[in-house]
Amino acid sequence: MNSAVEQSITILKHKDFKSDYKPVWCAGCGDFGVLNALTKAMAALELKPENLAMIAGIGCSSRIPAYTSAYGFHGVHGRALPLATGLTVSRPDLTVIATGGDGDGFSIGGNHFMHACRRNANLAYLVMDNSVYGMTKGQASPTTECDWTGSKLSPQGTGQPPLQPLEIALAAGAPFIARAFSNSPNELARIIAEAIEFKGFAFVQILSPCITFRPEQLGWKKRVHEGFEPTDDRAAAFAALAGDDGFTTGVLYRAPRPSYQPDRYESVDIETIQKRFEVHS
Amino acid sequence: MNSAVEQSITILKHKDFKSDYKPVWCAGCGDFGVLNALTKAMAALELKPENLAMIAGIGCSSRIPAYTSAYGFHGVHGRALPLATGLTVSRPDLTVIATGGDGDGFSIGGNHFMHACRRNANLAYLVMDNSVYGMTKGQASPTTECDWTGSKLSPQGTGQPPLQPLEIALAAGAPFIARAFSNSPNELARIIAEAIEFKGFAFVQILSPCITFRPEQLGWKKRVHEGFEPTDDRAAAFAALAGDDGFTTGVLYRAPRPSYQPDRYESVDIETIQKRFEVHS
Amino acid sequence: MNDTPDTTTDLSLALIGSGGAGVMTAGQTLLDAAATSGYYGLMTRATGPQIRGGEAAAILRLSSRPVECQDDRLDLLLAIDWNKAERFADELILDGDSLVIADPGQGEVPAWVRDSGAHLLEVPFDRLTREVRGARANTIAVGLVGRMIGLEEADVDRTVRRILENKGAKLIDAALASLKVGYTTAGDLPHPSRLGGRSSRPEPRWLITGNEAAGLGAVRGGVRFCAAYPITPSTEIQEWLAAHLPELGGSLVQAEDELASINMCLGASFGGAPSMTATSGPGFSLMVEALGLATQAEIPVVVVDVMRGGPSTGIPTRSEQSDLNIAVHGAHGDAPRLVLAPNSIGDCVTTTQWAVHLAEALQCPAVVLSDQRLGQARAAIAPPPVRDWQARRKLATEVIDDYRRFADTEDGISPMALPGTAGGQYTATGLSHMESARPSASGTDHQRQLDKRRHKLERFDFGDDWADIDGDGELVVLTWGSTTQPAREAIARMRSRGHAIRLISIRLLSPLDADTLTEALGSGRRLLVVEQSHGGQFHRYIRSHIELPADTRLLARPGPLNIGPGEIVAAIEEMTREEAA
Amino acid sequence: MNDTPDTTTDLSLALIGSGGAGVMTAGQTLLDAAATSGYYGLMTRATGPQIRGGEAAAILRLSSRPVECQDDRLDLLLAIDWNKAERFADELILDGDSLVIADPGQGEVPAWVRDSGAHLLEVPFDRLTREVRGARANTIAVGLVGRMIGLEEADVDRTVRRILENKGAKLIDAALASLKVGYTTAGDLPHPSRLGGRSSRPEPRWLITGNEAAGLGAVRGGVRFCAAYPITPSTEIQEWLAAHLPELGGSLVQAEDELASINMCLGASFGGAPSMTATSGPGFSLMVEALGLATQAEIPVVVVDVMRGGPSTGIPTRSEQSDLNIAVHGAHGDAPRLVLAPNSIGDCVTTTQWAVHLAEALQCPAVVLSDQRLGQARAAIAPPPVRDWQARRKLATEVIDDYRRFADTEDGISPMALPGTAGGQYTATGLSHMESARPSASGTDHQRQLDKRRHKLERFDFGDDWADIDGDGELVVLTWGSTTQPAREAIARMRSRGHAIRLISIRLLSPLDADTLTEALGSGRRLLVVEQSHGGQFHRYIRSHIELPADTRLLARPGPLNIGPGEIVAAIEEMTREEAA
Ligand SMILES: Cc1ncc(C[n+]2csc(CCOP(=O)(O)OP(=O)(O)O)c2C)c(N)n1
Ligand SMILES: Cc1ncc(C[n+]2csc(CCOP(=O)(O)OP(=O)(O)O)c2C)c(N)n1
Ligand code: SF4
Ligand code: SF4
Ligand SMILES: [Mg+2]
Ligand SMILES: [Mg+2]
Repeated sequence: MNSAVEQSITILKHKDFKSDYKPVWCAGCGDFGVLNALTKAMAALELKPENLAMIAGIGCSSRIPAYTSAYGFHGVHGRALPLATGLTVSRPDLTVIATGGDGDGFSIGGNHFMHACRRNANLAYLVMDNSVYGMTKGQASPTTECDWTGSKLSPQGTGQPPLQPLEIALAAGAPFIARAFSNSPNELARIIAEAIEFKGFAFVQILSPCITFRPEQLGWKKRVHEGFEPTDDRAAAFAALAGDDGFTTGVLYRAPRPSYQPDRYESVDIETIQKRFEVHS
Repeated sequence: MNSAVEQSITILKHKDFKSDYKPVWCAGCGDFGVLNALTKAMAALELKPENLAMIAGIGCSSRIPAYTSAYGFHGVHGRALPLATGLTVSRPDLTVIATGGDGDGFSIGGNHFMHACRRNANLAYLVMDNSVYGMTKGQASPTTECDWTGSKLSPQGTGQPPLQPLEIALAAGAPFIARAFSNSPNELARIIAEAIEFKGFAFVQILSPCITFRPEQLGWKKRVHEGFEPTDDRAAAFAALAGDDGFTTGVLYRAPRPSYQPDRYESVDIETIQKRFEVHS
Repeated sequence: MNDTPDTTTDLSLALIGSGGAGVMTAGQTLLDAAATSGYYGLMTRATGPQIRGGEAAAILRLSSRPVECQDDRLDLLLAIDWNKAERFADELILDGDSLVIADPGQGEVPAWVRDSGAHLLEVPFDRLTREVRGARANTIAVGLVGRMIGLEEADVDRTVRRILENKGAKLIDAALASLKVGYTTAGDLPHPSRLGGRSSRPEPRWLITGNEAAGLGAVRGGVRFCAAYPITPSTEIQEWLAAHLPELGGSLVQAEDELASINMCLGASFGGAPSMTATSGPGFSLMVEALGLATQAEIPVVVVDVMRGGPSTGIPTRSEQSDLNIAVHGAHGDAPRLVLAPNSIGDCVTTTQWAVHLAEALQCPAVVLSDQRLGQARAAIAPPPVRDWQARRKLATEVIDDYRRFADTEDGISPMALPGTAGGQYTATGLSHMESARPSASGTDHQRQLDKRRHKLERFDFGDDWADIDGDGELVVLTWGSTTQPAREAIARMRSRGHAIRLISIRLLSPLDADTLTEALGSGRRLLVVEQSHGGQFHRYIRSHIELPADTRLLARPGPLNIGPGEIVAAIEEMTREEAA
Repeated sequence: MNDTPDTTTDLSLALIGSGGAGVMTAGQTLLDAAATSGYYGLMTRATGPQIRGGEAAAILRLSSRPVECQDDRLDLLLAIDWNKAERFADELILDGDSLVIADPGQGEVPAWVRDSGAHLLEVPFDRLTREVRGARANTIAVGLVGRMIGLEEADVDRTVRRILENKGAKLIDAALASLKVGYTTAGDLPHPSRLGGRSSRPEPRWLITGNEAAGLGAVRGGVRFCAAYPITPSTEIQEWLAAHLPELGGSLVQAEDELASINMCLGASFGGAPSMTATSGPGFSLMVEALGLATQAEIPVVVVDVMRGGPSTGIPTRSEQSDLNIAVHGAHGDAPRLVLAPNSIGDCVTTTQWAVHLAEALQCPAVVLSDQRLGQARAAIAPPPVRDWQARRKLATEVIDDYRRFADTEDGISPMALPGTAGGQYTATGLSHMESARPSASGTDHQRQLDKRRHKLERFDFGDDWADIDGDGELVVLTWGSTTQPAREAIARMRSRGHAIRLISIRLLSPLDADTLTEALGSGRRLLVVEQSHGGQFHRYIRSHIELPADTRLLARPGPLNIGPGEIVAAIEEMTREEAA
């Protein structure tokens, strides 16, 4: 545990990173814990709200940008990562954090997730995973258990094994992969801070219960346990996931490589470029 | 090697599975080898062309359906798998084969690939991987080496590690995963036949050189080597991939599980259903 | 206002309260009880921004005649509490004839209520609730209102029993006791107006939402495959189909996104299964590429777009008619398609069924433009008419020599071979192609297939269902979709005042038959176009096809508030006033 | 036809041959050499369906005056071989005045050539090639044609040297020797017409394709970020930007698909970087959801759609003007946006630059409708005019109290705070919102922001560039985009025959200023609308905004063959004939 971060969390005012909007979330929603931990991490890192950009798609969880005092972009469903990529690539001076839910990130947004892992642009991606589509009133998401019959859209269950976000991230080449729990505030704040500080694409799956459509997730509290030890060996990380019950928290994998930044070099002016079209006669 | 299949390949007429359209492909394109092996496999399996459906997206490779004598659907870019899924689910009597390229399947179609692996509908998915967008004249695809500077769209190389389709398939839950080479006709035909026979989602990455935009891929012939031994242990498969050079062929993983088939049971007529709206007064 | 109960054939009321107060359940119970008693009715919902448990309003209209839109004002407003109730001020219109019932213990009456001149009655719900073990304020309210408006107590009791059927005797007993408290309390109050006028032998009646109706229309038409991705306010169609398709031998797949859902439908339809998906604006935007493919490859498919406020994420829970542009024009290239719109909750059955029939008959995509106003409202209606529109695709069933999938036939419709048919093999394609389906970049082939696809739409006989036309007169009100019912009601009011007005509500928006529409408009008439969009999309669209009367007015405004009959009456009055002047 | 060379100011020719014959290189060399000699010119490409190496045609027009469309017929056709040449029969029009050059050893002359009455000259390319070590038939053809049409040998030699600059001396020597063979052979042949009439002091001239021009226009306007996904025929814009953006301190990202590319642009633009993407129909279809977001969240972005044959995959390598509908209407909800169209290759610079300027000034998306005809043609043109349109976004730069991102200002444009500006923090959103950017489902807020977004487009002064208007007369030809040049030429021909005709080519398609357009059309005039679409999209669109003259005709047909001047002349003649009758 990074004790410097831990310490500062208690010293700096994380309230300054919250906006005065009242969240639309249900009382007891796990996302409140994420908002708290996130603002704590921001405070701990001594960031300035105006240099922070929170980018999200659509979903209950994706409402989080407006609840912070940072710049925010609440885009369309599933496209948080392309928005964040365009922003971080063209404004490397900013701290860019993409957020959203399991539906937004792994269902409609799954392709961007896979390619963002490979691309390794400098941004943190925090997914509030509640194994359900909260916003649309409770359908199965990619991480929903195959036999969950709580949705009218899949009354017999999905019949499909839940997606393993950490395995996908690892297979797709993400250099920083972690899991945390919305109700473990200190660990969560620490991991978020680490993800933000990481230079490159840092993915955190945050287990964040949906009290309304998955009330049984209150039981996650008992099932979650710390356990991942950061490694930079992909094979070891795959092996760690082989024995994983889905509730192990911590940083699974951390293997820094240069982050993606397409070339830029202000070398010529437009007149010079235009000259190339001229006919030499 | 399945010697029964091997044998029949030489006996039955695979020409009957070809149409009389002249492929638009460049002379020497790897896809000719795929077409040959595919039609051989169809013959070997004693399929009827009218019970076969070949579904593709857009790309040089995606032109393959019309070159067979099967039913075909040449859809839009990246959507072969949803088309194939809708078809196989509603017409389980057919043999459904989805095909396409690395751009079609892993770039624009990447989300469907990931979810098709999970969903495990009964279909074979054959990707002709040439690490390039052939059809649009040679841009980098997700499987292109990060330092390939042959495209004007990424003149300094992509700077991104190539996507690992087999790892992704494994992480996403595909029950049948293989790799083959367009220029190893017998092994390719055998693996395709196995994929078609497999009940569920069977993915085959077929290395298929693009002679025009990646002429150096002629060298693949020397690099390709058999090597995968089918396993049903995911950890073992991940481990096998850890040491893989990208040119190992064979069936990597094979772990049958019931394929996806949403419920259907003709039990009531519409009148009965309508009655449920009636007001009992 | 006097204390002797009037009898009215039409009553509007609303129940409001904060999250958990159960006003929606109460509203639905009243609607169902009224239906049981032989009335028609409609209930719409309004909620605040909270995901769950925010302030809520159930708005009801009950009547002895069919009603499918809310009135402009309320006869009765019952507030279980006043928490954030001012959010509904624009929607719940009170006046001196309105009655307001509230618990004096719930704080001050909001300004908009107080200033309306409505008569206020105080009922201590909170105290009453504490008097009976297990009682709930919302059920007391049902009893109270039920009695006040003159529903039979037996009907109300019966309805509550049915709703709670599987919840156990304890709950049912508590509910019945709560109702009784309501009845008793009502006895002591003035009853300004009571419902009456229902026929003694009530006609058969359905309780249904527009979204359920669209689902039913789909399976009536023959839909047996659906792939769907949830989105408000269309999810209930998907859910209804998920429950009912398997019973009919069909199936539903929950897709990873809308790109997948529409393409799954195309795959299933290629295989012969009549297929449909339901979505709303953002999802529809993602489907337009595949709809172009369906046009080019001539694959039948139906998309129900339950419209909501736009653009972009807009106002997901409220209605608008602003997806007409994309429904008609949303595809690159020349890609004509069918666009239809139901004009009432019951018509969601009919129009969706017709859309399935037409898409299959014409081998092309059909878009059904429903909206939140129709889709999420629940109504007691007369059962929709039985129509024999079925999915009957022209198939190539025998083994054929030289099969040409896109043969240029007289009617433009080419027999389609389904996989499994020997000799019919072809490759469906989004590329321009020859009659044989072989890809072609030739101008002749391209033009021929474009002509063929236009012809099949133009030469088809759509019959009289292209519009609902009603009445005659020097003024025509032209509208479509969910604004039809308020227009109908506005016209009825004007007619009762002696004005002759014709209503034209277009059901088949594309292809638009310019001649038939021009004829229906007649000559020398004046025109009022009514639509719920900011840009006047419908008006522009009509104008792009026909010459409009010189005196044409446009009543167009966006959501989220629905256009009501009074607003249309005002627009008509303005036109008639000007004429008089 | 006679043997003494005529001098003409305008010459059309085509080179054809099968894959590998190098006709494209030969054509480009001739174009470049002609440009070096001081002529204007244009080269378009036509190929068969093979991915690579199929039959090919390079079609050229060279002139002493600016030309930006091909003529209706060819003066000269040179066939290196006849392999599948009949595929070009519809495109390469010959007549009794045409000259055809072919190798007698390459088999029979195709029927369409034989029957045209063209004069045939036999040149044994194959044999000639074998006479010089390393010679290539296509280079011999360049020499031959160059000499025949009267280009200076020195200019041709110089051009070939420049093209082969980095290929080594051996290749250059062989090429020069090949040219010489061509010159010599030409000396023995009759020269029916030679180019002449260029001014002695040639004006500056650019060699550029429409796609390069769009790239240049983008960076001129200030674009510094591009995210792209390859698609024919737009990829060259992306490639040009990939090469040049980094030089200007910008960057380009190759995205995983078009959903990503357009959203990456929005992300970058949110951060302040003027952003653009280029695509074609199928990719554009995938972008409409994000374009709706750009409208609602007021994020500037430019999309260049290089149109190709549709619908669906259609004819990827050929031109059409059939994406107008989706460009204007492709988004759910009321989502007005800018739509612009360049009307010549040079204008691709100007219009794209303007689009960037307008998108940034108006904080909204702009669509530029180029097409394959403009995008992939290479021309020798006069340098496009220098315009000072820059990306100048109205920013909120100081720390502000109570910052309202969507403040309802007089001109509808609200100062935008960029990340990094303290006190400007807000959350951009696709939801309906208040001035503060706070989400809102209130009717007042919704209407207010819809009004504001309409106003900013309506109140902006777009100046005179909304259209190119030329000449006057009782007849007006109304068109847009790439059909403008043939229309211009058709009108010139008719004018030379004494007809007075006005040309109106609309550059700013949306918002369409009905009053200004109506005024430009004048009253009492007759109208010919010209467009390359099957459905007459442009005609309908115009009609949805203004009242068209009673006598309005439509010349609308799809691709892949481009509408030529002769076709427009015929349509004008028909109208004038009818008038006379
Ligand atoms: C294109 C599109 N499709 C569908 C929707 C409807 N929609 C809104 S949020 C959501 C799912 C949200 O689930 P998740 O991302 O897990 O967020 P949660 O609400 O659970 O936090 C869906 C399907 C939409 N807004 N846009
Ligand atoms: C929506 C959309 N975007 C882009 C394209 C252009 N396009 C056609 S094929 C292709 C890539 C093909 O690459 P791959 O799938 O690897 O096939 P290959 O040609 O290499 O066999 C692209 C980008 C398109 N047709 N549609
Ligand atoms: S529905 Fe679930 S995820 Fe959404 S706010 Fe409520 S508890 Fe949270
Ligand atoms: S471009 Fe490459 S992939 Fe396409 S046909 Fe030619 S060799 Fe094959
Ligand atoms: Mg979720
Ligand atoms: Mg490829």
